[in-house]
Amino acid sequence: MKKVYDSASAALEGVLFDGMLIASGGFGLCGIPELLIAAIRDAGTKDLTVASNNAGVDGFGLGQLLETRQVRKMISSYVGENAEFMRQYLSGELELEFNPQGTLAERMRAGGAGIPGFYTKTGVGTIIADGKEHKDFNGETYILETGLVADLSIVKAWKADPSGNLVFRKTARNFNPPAATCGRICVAEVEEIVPLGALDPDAIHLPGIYVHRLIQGDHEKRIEQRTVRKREA
Amino acid sequence: MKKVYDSASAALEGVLFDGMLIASGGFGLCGIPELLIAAIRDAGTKDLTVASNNAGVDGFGLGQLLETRQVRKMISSYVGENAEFMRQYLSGELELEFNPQGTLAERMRAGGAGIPGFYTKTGVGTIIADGKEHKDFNGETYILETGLVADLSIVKAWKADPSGNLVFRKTARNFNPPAATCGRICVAEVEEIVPLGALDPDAIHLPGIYVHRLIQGDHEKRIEQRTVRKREA
Amino acid sequence: MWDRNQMAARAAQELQDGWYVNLGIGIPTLVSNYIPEGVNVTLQSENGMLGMGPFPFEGEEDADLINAGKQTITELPQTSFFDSAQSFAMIRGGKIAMAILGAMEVAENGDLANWMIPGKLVKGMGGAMDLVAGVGRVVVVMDHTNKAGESKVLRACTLPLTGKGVVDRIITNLGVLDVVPGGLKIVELAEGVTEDAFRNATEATLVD
Amino acid sequence: MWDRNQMAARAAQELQDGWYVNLGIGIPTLVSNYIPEGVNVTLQSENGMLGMGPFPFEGEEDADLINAGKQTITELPQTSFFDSAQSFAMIRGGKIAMAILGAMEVAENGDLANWMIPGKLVKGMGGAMDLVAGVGRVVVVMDHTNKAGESKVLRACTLPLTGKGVVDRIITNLGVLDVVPGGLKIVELAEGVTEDAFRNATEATLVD
Repeated sequence: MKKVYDSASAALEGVLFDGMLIASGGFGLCGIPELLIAAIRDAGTKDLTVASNNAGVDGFGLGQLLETRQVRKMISSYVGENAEFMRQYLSGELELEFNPQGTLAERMRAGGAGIPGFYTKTGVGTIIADGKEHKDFNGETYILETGLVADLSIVKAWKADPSGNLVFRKTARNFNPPAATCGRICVAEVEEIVPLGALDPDAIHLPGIYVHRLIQGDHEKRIEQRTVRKREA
Repeated sequence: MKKVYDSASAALEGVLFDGMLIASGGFGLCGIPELLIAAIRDAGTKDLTVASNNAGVDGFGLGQLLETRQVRKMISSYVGENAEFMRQYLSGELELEFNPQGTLAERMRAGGAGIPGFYTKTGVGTIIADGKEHKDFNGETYILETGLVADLSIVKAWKADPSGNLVFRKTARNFNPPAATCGRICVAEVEEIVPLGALDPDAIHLPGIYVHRLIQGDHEKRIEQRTVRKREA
Repeated sequence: MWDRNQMAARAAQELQDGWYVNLGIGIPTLVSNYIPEGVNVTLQSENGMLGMGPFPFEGEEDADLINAGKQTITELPQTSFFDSAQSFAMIRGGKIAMAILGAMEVAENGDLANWMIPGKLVKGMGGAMDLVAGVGRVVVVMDHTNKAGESKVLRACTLPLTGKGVVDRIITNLGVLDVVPGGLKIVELAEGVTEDAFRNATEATLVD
Repeated sequence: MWDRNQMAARAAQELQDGWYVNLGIGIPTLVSNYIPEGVNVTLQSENGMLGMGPFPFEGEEDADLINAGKQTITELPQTSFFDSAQSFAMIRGGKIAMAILGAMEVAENGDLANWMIPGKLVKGMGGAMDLVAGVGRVVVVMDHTNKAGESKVLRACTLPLTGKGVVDRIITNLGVLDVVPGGLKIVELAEGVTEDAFRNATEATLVD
């Protein structure tokens, strides 16, 4: 059972189909599976539903799949950085399901953990609660949110070993672990595949059981808001 | 806000009260907060409910609190190693709530994560499901389990920094992170407190936000089942 | 009247030693510049970090190290990183003592609206709904009135809510208000603001 | 008739290359000694480990490195450690392809009882209920009859259940059975066991 593939396209062979649900890791442009997104664009898979905290920016990240109109619906918490997204949404071409950020992360985690539903206080009394079951626990009201199971997860990590164990770097971890767990198939892209045994078994962020296919590649890692301070004289 | 205390007794000062619910980390005798358990024995706090996967062995770990009859009720998945436990239970002196191991771990995680209830397939059709709400998702039946919030969590880690960031070692991690998160107060005991900055921020298993008080001490780390193989000649 | 920095400085007075705090985008971000001497707070960034440091020096930006506003930042000796599910587990679980957030509207019952203008602005709530539902204390920092001079401190919010009855304290350019039974209570007036001016700029019911 | 090791060897034939598998206490633990050449399986230990290695050499035991049976074990190059919530997240989430477990009773509808004898044995279910509810395939390995010679392969379980309709295949000292619509189907007889003897030792309905 070899998990390592030669390219993003090869790693996606046989797992893409029109109308599928894809869960993607990343926060803004940080820790996004940029190689796999580009390969999905090249594959031309259509009518996608994509669960991802953000929708990339114009021309980069998931913005690439919006430009080509491959996305029918986004499940996201924040899409403010993408003008093309806004245009398609306001014109009715694109469907959008807003999930609070923590609810989205927990829905992915729950989907991967065999939990079909959980109660949360997040969104009670807001339009997010409309149509959802309400239930009281200890005198407080909560709403039922459902686990999210995707046909495919695409994630980006820093390092992997050939068994699929993943290590992330700093805040590029973000949605990648929960997204990885919720896919029936999970494909990961990493900056470096290290030999088996090179990762500290106590410091593996995502065990290889969650990762079915793996590629190594160069990443642009674009910075969205470059903010700096001046050195004191 | 100093988190480091001089002794287990000092770290527990003001947080113990009769009838309280304590969540404890550990699996068997592996990764148990042995110093804090001994300090609770010495404090004599009574009528405890203890949520812990196991109940220690006679005379060690939570077995110490059973001997002194400080425990009124255990919430556990497996108590097979403790003869005194069995005696007290069968004679009706001790109450016992069996939770499936994964349900117990998830109840602690949920309690710490502000999730008052979640659905699981575990236990459907068994006595564990008796009296619990049943609900269908996608044609399958699940039962509602509740998040567990403890008055106090006691956990054992390998290393800590003074801000309470914890690192565990091998399978001694087990229930310690979920138990730590579900306590209103969490006290941790570790083998070594290292200087701030000495832990890799990408390799911290439990962020210090969960840990309110901290002690360092010597641990017996008793082995329950010493199994070995012969060296080939 | 307070300017942005004075509002941030006033909000910083809300911080207590040992607290874990989440600061929203905009004025709340400035709060970290005014943390009082001797008060040690740890800043959480909901994209997966505790112990957020200042912006990096030029040339030291790291694409893998950003805050929830997608700005490049730095780490501190006590920093820890974790995933988004864990990040919101601690938010939802009440481990964060306080969130300081911006707002479009606040109502006298503590309702907060800060994420959407129907038909116009559809950026999304990000982590704001989770924060206001989960943290121990919610402090709002915003201008008292909008550009048209209309009060943003209202009897009832007109925009879709971020949370219902979640706000504890409001800090505006005119002063400080607490959400109390029956309405809002004036805690403090900004320098040079009369109570009359404050009341005139406030639509919400003020109680003593 | 198969002995314990032959049952374990037969159970090992169930393993497929690339699978993640959980082995229960007792005979299932022995299965790891018989994994076929060229079949690469990763063993999960539900106390928080993937990639379980063999017992340590004497003197190399580590109190921090045990399996779910509390036995000292070793790690392998691909080993990862995680906490109990994560461990059961992967079990409950269906990431484990197969569990091989012991049993007190199995019924023709796939019901499994292996955790409790009311009034007598109250050790607890440990992770067994989670495993049978969550993993892809459940294989039971047990003696076909109890010490009194009574069948443990029943029309209906008499003991409290571990899971309802969860067993896929049963491997006993007499042979192999599959749970199919209407009852159990004989897959294989152990060496020297006649079909008559097998049927006599089986209370459950056997179908073709």
